[in-house]
Amino acid sequence: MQGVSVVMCDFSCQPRKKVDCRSLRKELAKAGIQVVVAKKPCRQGIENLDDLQGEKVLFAGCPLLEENGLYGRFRERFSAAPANFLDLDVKRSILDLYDDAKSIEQALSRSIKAHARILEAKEAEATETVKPEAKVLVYGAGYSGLHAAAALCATDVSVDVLETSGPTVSPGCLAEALRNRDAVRKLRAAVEQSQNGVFIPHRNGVRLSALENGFHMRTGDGMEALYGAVVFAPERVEGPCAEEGALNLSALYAALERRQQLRGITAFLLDRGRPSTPEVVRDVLEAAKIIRDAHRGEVWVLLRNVQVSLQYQEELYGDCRDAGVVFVKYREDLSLVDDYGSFDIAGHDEQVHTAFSIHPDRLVIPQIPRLPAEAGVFAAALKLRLEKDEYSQSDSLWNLPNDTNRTGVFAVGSARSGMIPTLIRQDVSSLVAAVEERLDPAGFAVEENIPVVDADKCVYCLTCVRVCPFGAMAKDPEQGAARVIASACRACGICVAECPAEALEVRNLRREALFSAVEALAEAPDTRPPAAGSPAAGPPAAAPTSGGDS
Amino acid sequence: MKLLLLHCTESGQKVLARLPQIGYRLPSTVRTMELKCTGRINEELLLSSLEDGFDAVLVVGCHRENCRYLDGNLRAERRVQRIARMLADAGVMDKKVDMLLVGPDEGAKLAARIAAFLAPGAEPAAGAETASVPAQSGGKK
Amino acid sequence: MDTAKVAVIGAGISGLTVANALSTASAEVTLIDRDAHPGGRSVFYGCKAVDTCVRCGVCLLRDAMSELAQNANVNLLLSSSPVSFHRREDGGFELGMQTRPNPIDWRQCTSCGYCLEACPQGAVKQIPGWRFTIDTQVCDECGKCVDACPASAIQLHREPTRTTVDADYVVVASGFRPFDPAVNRKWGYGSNPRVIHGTDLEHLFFEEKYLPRDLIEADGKMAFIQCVGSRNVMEGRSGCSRVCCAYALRMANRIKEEFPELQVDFYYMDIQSFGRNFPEFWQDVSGKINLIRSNPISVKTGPDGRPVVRCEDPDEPGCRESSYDLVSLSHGIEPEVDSAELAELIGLDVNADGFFREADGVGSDGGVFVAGACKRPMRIDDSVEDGRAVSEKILERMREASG
Amino acid sequence: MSNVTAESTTAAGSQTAVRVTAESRLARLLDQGHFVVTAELGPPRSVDPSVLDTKIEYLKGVADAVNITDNQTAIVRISSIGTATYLMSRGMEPIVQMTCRDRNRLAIQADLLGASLNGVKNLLCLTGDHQSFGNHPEAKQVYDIDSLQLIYMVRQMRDNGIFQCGEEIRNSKKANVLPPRFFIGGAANPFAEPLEWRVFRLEKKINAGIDFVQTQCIYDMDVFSRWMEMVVKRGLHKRVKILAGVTPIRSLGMLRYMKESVAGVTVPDSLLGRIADAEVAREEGLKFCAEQIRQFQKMEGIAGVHIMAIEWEKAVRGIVEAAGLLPRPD
Amino acid sequence: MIVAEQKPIKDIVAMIPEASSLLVVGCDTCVTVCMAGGIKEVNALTSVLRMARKDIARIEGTSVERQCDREFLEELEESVQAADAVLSMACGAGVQMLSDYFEGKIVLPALNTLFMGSNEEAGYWMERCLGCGDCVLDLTGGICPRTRCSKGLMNGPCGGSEGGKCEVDPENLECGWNLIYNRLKALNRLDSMMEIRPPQNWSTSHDGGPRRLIREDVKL
Repeated sequence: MQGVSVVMCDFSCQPRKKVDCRSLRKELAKAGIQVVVAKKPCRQGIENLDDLQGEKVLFAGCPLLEENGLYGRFRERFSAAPANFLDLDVKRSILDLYDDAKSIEQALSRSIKAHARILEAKEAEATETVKPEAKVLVYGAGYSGLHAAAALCATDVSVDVLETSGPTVSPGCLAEALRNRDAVRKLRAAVEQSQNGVFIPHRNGVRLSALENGFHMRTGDGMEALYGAVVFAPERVEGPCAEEGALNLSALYAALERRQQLRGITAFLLDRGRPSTPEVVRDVLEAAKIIRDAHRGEVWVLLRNVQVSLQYQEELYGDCRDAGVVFVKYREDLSLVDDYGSFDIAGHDEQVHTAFSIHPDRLVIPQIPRLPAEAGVFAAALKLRLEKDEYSQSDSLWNLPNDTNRTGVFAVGSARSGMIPTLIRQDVSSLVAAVEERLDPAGFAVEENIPVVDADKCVYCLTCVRVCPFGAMAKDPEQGAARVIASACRACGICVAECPAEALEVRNLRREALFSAVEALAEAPDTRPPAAGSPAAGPPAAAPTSGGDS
Repeated sequence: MKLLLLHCTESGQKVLARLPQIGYRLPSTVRTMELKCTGRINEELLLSSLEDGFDAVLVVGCHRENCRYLDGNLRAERRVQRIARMLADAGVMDKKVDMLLVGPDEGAKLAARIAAFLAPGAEPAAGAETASVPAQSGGKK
Repeated sequence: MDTAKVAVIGAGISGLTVANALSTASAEVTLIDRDAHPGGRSVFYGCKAVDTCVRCGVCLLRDAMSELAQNANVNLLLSSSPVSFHRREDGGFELGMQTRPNPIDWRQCTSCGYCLEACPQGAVKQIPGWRFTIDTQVCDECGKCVDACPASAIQLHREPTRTTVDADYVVVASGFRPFDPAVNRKWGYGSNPRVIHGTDLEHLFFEEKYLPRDLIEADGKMAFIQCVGSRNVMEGRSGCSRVCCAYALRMANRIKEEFPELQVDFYYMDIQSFGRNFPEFWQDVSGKINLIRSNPISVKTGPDGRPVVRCEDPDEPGCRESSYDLVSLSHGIEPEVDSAELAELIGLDVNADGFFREADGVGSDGGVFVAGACKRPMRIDDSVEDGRAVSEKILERMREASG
Repeated sequence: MSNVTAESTTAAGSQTAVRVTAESRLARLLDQGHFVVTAELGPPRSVDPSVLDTKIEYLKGVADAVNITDNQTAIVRISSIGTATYLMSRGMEPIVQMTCRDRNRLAIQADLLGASLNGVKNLLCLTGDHQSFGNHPEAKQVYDIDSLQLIYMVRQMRDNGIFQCGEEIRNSKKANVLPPRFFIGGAANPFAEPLEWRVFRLEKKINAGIDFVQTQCIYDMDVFSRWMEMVVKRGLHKRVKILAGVTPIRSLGMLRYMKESVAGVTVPDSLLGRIADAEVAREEGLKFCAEQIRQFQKMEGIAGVHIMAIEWEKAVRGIVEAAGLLPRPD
Repeated sequence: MIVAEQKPIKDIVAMIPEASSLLVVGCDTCVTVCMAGGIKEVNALTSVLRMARKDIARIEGTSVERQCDREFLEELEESVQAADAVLSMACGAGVQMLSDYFEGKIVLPALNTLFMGSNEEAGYWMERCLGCGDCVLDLTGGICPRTRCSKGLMNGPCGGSEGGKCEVDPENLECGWNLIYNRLKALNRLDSMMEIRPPQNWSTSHDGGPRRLIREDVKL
């Protein structure tokens, strides 16, 4: 094993790895492996390793290094130097073998051989960066869309706002919109006044295609433009009530907007079927308060749960009660008799253990706010995944706060979650950060291990295009093969696994390399007699480290 | 009984790193191989590692809906199920593939599963939580 | 832009988020925490997923911590808290820090675990994704660990040190404190070992013990009591704590997975929706547990030592009592003990509940920002979002500063 | 000359239809303007005649003509034509149902010649249920032609004396053209989607050459009367005799099944409620059935009723009696 | 594209006779695209068989561009000759070509050939054409009644259409004629639906042995 050197942490601090380093080193020397012992490299760093020989360097240290980040620095140090630095799994596979110095030599040589192949397969070019397009497209000129546009314009990003039909505020912000009626207009003005904002009418649909450095848009009117990032900010709409004659929340607010007098009994009916969201409840409470105070109307709110988890919502709830709004918490479904547009509601109040029945002059049943069809089409054009209730952030914690399943596409406001004005503002500022990061003129780094397409093998079946969660695969008419949009790729390897023609490879982990690595692992001998293996699988409860309550 | 753990860089790697903390160490016959996402694992890889001499392959991935790559773990799960079925139908009894969905601190779950693998039939170690382990094996969908 | 200096007080999830975000934007960040480890409260919280992720967000923290570990230009200042705070002429700040170092120096520690094995008191704690610390409350200074440590990282007596931190911007992310049910005797917490609270439960799950098996039978009875220290003016918390319904229901769900036979009663006022998947999750869980809309009056200890929950009967007028093997109090969130002093020191407004008022860096206290659960009760994912938002605000200010 | 002949002549451009009316009793009664009653008879699954005899007893003197189903719901039974012959030997007039599922155009034409030879005069042309519903789901479906093509083909045979291929129906160059002569019927379903298309589909069948139509069983009178309005508006009732289909309700379960599982049958909730509230479901069912028939008699354009008492022929007499349609004219 | 699916592995294992060596041959065209017989599937099947049929000494896997073209089969000459039996992972056409080309070799099918269809989304294929040889799509708004209607009606829809679904499978089978109706309505061509379509000429369909196409202009 010439030309391989092993950097070995001196094992003084390695628990339960009672390895006699000297004997181990002898063994390795026999195998022609140069061993450099690093004195607590995890602490003193790597300066003492400059005399290191050989083009393959293997690190043998404890997993801690990975945790405290020094490992990453080792990596840099060695991938910078002509010497190649081996990957984490090497370290682990060696660690598995520490216990028996006898077998380490062959084991090492094996796994070195295997991983040497990986290294050979490693392609020369360093991770390239892509320079993004400068402009941003904001979908939706509603409350959150305009907020985002305004904020972006303020940071000297040039923004195109795609104007959509439909409402300008989603449930959750209705009260706010009612309070300062010209908020939207003001925001528009802000965008228009800043030199960076342009409004594009969304007519006859748009076509979007992903490019290396952003997106290409062509509107139905034949206008074309390039964007570095897309901000998805449609507003949600409430569907009409199934019950004829009942109002949905938006309709009620429209009435309030018209300054229509809402005397008599107004009843809000919530939590039928599925629990309502805090944002909707907020607007319900606000409306209830207004009707009670301004219109002197009688207000009943029928619900299973009062949603008070939002900031100051508890107070709002309190105000409503003080204002004389009647809250009825029901458990069994209420009976709702529809008598041609006027309703009889009867049920059992769970808290005061009394039956009740009302005949309201207007019944308000908030509906689940949904994404307008138009927005759905746009999302589809972007290969944007919409999950339950069309929230556009393909439901994963990892996408918080604004990322989506499409790199370079950001969801904001009501597009990604139920929102109230304060949250929208908060959301917008984190969005701006994300967009700027994306639009960094220095360019953004491309994933290291992106797949590469073997055009000869590719049968152009487009399976990869269909399975890629990030829309990072496209067809390439010139080549007659699939193409990787490197900037969108997150190097998960799903396409590689799915490709029926084996035309896709992970750049730095070729099929052969991977398989031979597995083979090497399989060949590596057991380090301890199997007998020792099974008791090791003892209950962790009995294990020393897990004791001690915290 | 040689067992190969194919695990991802997220939960899979984290849960392995946790094993020492709960006082469990991998039996000598267990090998681990890290991939960025279990979504990379396909029929070919599973089968070839069985052919290379592993008696069993256990794929360790993230919980459903917790995959960095959205559905890598689900795809892996499906493929593992498919191969398990194929092997069973083909009458290959001495080889096993299975998938385990774990969180970053479910070391005991992993330990129990490995124990169950290595000592088939034997009451898997690591306490009551393993009672639910068989139910949680790859195919619950 | 010349590298701006930022001091982040509190290395919890929001603090970490801010620190990571800013340092990637090449700011020079000092991350300060009173504990001997980063990660804050949620570092000992366990994953509550049952094959499918329930979005408790714990892994977000793990993620942030490993990012921090990779992060070269964050300077960690642990076991330290600010004692003085001055605004310099140039608009920057000067924080005087007092550091009460943990016996284990994290820079030296290689988390080999010998100390943990050596310690007879169980005072040594391992912090996931981090190193070991010694709980000085528990430690009786026998010194066994000192001998055991191969890295000579342990020194039982370390003198408190004072340092000053220069910063152009200060982020206060000092977090929250879980309400202590012991202050209100009606909950019977502390007097009865069978009465635990949510954080205890979290820790049990984190250690994969799931439930105290010596106390509870697989087919026994367990109760969750919601709104302990929330929505209760008597207990000084008028508002909803936002997190309890989430963690309690997730726990209940997880527990039912471990103990399908266990009877779980769930006392609540209102169930607060959390997140987009709430309806489905809610549907799923409410099938498994008994939901009792009633706010218990007291938790007494019965003759057999079991806790007895007394509550207004939701079905007919009057009260009823039922005894349980285990009662978990879903305690809420309240401001940290020292938040008042901190507010005093830095000059932050405090709202009725004692949380910091939003200070978004404008006006008199320009340059001071508030992030995370010290502002209002937040879930982990909320804190991440808030952290990101705050760091953007700071970046904005930096841009303005650099012109 | 009667409507039927008039219409079928215009449709067919030949005089032969006159004889059809002369031969078919059903056609004659319709022609004379009687409100006719037809009933459905499901042939038994074995060659035991006793079953058939009892069913015949139930229907004798009650139904003017009896539909003989053709492997209904794709379950093998005595063939329609075979049963029909037996019925005629017992002095009843059958309506042979002919589906396209099991026979190609050769078999169908051959069978029709045979039927005609044995004196069958009424034919109901259907597409036939999909084999997957029956007891031979693995059988190969034929559907060489569909119901409309069948109708057209039969009319071509009858009126122009030619086979589908165009050859004349005669034994030799010198022999006379002697085609089978059928009173051709078709089915109409006012309830299947797309609703607005259903009237046009009926018209299409009329153009293809049906003389009478029997509808899918009706529960939702509103939808049906709306359909009839459209039919009348387009004057279709003048070109074809419409027999409204009814199926007496035996039980609530059966009605539910109809609502949920039988495609193209709509059951209004009000009716479900009515049956549910009734003390004895089947009596309420019969009552409803009779009511329906009385309403049909009042409706414009309805020439008779078709009672599909599935495996419950016993009930027919009661219904007809309750509807005041007894005794039947001869 | 021709869509096929792998036979149940049980059947495959069972159908392979006593042999000392087996060659598995994939096809790089249709069956690769429908993920049934591409090189990936070949490798997977090969390794399963190696484990399942230890009695067979050698089991190799390979694939060719198109098994339905003799020219491509030439490449296989030695490898096939070296094997006692050949397992073809192509459509029916491929299997037959293989057994024609290598007479005297046992050639076995590993796939069930299903239909000519489209790839609706990843992992979902649908039949789109019957190959009846008498196309009427011009009259039906580009939706094939023979394929999409479960009874292949030419004058539909029949009475079994409810909610746009077919009674044969109300959950997930759309009524072809309902589709046609809507499409024609949208195209404003409903009148073409009023015409009575004459019985189909099935002679162009599969009748009397394999259908052949000969083009004089190409075939001299």
